[in-house]
Amino acid sequence: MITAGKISTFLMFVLMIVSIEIMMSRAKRGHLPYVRRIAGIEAMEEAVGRATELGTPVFYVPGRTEINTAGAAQTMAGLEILSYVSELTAKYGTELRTAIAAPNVQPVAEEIVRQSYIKQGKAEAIKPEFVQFLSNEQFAFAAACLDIMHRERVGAAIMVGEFQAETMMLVEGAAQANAITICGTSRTFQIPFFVAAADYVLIGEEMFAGGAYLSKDPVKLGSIAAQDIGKFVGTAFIIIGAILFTMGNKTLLNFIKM
Amino acid sequence: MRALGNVDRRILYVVLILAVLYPLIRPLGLPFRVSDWTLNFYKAVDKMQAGETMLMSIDYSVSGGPDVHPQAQAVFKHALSKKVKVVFVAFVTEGVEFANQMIAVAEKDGGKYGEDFANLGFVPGVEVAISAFAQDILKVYPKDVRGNVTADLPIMKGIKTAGDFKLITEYATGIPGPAEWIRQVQTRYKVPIACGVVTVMGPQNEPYYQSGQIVGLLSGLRSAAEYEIAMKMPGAATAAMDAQSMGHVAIVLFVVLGNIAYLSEKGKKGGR
Amino acid sequence: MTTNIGTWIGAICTLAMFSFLVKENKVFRTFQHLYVGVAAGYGIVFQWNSIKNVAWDPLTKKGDMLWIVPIILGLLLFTRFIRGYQWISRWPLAFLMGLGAGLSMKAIESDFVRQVQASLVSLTTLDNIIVVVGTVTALAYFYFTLKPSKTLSGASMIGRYVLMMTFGAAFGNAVMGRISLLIGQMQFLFGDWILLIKK
Amino acid sequence: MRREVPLAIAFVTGAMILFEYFLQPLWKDSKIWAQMLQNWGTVVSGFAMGLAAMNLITVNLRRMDPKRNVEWYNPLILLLGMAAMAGSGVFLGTRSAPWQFLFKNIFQPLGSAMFALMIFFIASAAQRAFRARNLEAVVLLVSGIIVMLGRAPIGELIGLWLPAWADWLVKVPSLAGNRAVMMGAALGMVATAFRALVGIDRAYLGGE
Repeated sequence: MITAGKISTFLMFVLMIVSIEIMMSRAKRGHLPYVRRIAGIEAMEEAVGRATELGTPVFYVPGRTEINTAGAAQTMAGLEILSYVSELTAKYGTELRTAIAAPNVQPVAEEIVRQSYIKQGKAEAIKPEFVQFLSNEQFAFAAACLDIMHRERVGAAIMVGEFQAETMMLVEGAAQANAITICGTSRTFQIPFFVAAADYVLIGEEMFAGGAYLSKDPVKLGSIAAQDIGKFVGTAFIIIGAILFTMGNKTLLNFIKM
Repeated sequence: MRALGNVDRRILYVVLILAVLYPLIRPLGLPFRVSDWTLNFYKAVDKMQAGETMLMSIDYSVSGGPDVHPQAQAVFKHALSKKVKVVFVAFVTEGVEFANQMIAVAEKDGGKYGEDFANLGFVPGVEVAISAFAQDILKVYPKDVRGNVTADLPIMKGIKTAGDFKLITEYATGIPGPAEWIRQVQTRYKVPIACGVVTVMGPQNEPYYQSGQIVGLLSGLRSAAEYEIAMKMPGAATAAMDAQSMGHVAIVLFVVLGNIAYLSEKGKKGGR
Repeated sequence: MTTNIGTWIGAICTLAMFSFLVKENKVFRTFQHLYVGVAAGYGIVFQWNSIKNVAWDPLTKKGDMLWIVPIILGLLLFTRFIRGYQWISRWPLAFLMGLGAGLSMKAIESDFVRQVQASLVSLTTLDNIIVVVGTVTALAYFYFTLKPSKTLSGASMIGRYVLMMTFGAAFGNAVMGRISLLIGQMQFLFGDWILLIKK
Repeated sequence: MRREVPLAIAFVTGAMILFEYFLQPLWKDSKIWAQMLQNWGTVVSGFAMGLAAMNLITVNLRRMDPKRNVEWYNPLILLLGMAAMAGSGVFLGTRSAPWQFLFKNIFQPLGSAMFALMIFFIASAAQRAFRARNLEAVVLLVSGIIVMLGRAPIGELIGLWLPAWADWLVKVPSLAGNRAVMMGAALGMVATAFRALVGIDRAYLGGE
């Protein structure tokens, strides 16, 4: 019934979905999970505040990946955080420059920013510059970002999503423009650049927790708790499985291979 | 000391450029060693028999080309020397041109298009396209880049799905890359896949290498140079290695100087 | 110096981009705008061809009627400019989002289950023990909803060191790749253009 | 209607992809459908390029006002470049001389030049940010330096232990670290994607 070789994956998938459902309905009933501090997330307000004080725009990039591909979840996480950041810029009347690389993210991001401004009663303040498509070509995008960051002297640069080789150019370029930087991605080989050069970093899973954390929405917070269940199961499998394997027992390994 | 920490970044840039340029003009001839990532890639190609067919998927962009193209060149050269047939495809637009360039060189050396190698071209759709390609090559590529009917090419005889290749090699600067090929091809067809990637992607793909999902891994220009050494045909990549060394030394120097300045500054503050 | 026009234009483009290093300047800005424009044109052409080859030709030439669905969905994106009908433009977006969400979830196999599988190794070598302990402790760093305890804090602290080692190594490794790109560019400028490097 | 239809579309599409992935034996044709949906996605995304281009044009027309922008000619150059590339590609084809000229002499060299700039950003970040602030930073720094020296041929001259350490760092601790990041992120992706599929995250759908 289940595709061969995917039985264990399917079970894990079902476990995740069930955990998410359970934890979300628990949260709805008022059992809010404790969520630890995520420094990069808490710095969002500080960053927007700084740009506001300086009278400069906030620069935002929700990654470079299209919403119909396997990297979409990272874009979605970036967009979730954009929703929060744009509410802040609406509230404080700060300029916003969202740089878009994936054509099909453009309408989504526009809609998100529009909603934030409507929510803050600032619909009339929206400008086309708030969400700009720059280029879907990697380095044309990077060059255009450098140009905006320097020309408009952005005070804060927030980049959360899937990035590729351009990361270092974006984050160091922002630092050279004297912007405060908050960056997050799950692409393992880009994280080091953010870690080295950004003021605050969201490492891997932190970026996915970030949107839920910021929204303070109990339902979303519940799904973070489910992620922890998943990690716990993974950890248990690794520890028990490795010990069994060392003793010559391959039960768990064979199970996972199913 | 403080000056060391706040040195104008433009001075760093000039130092870096000179460090790289000097050995390019006057090579130093530093020796280096071949890693097992490269060696296993080399072996995977080397154990192929004359007449067997290998796929080369050229999925790197122009901008990342200098880091990956030399790998593809080295592997292609190796395949030709072993009389292994090579089919090129691309899931990144620019890949087509890179394949054409390599083929043009091989044709000059007497290779026959359509028999020894062929370039099927580019299809859009990234991962989706790879998946479709793996299932039915002729449907995704009814014609090659030169307008020939793919099914009529002698090299395509007996090749219908990705499973019909003896070895698949993938060269990438981003997406698609090893992850996409593993997901769409390796998990369904049990063909060995070997990958060449830009240096940054090397460590990230180590887990796939460890778990055996890819049989060999080339990472950046260094791997291309190693491959040239493994083939005993040193080329341009080998020559660039000296420049590489000097560039690394320059950057390490920047880090060290920055830290000396930082620590002495901190020491002074602590003393007060 | 070479007399090849293409090489000259290429060299000028390269120098214009490199001028950013000295200072963000007028020449860089102009070339950057040119680049973005040309890249946008390039994107338009490729998307155009992709629509034409993938959907339009099979629809009109082979009569594969189903291709009309994505074409209509695609056109619906433009309803966002028609007052009162903006909401329709959410249909194609929802479709794309659904695809992306579905495809993203597949990560649970390659990036989770297969990684667990690869971690089931014999704990008889130091390296294997380090890999297993490192993975588990680094995972501990990512717990968000567990109340801090001694075990968790200890594990996550070790995990942070493992992560820092990982990032440091990846950074070092990246330097190598990026220098090769600079080497490529230097070979172009000083080899192809002013012919200083012998080939 | 306005909210339910898109939610239903998203859910059915995502569910179809997952059904094919996990339960294909239950319905053989699901493979064809899943594949087709993905192809449709490519086509629909193609149309999105139109929207993106419209935004690019709007923003740059606004910037072309000489009274507000002294460098009004830059957006003009952008639009001309776009028109030239798109026009030659659509009307003359990608094999035509004008397209090839723009591609080989402008698009390619600018791309390579930008990418080659990267190392300078790395150099300046290394000097600025790689500071031994605390023990974690020291670990990052030391592991970075070992790999930087060990991976270049020069490392072997300093001592064979250096490349060996570099290899070890890349193969052992990095394997663990990368694996943990990947595993955590995979769970985050599932949760995020799930929330989008069932309509908990629907900012993209707008309000009412």
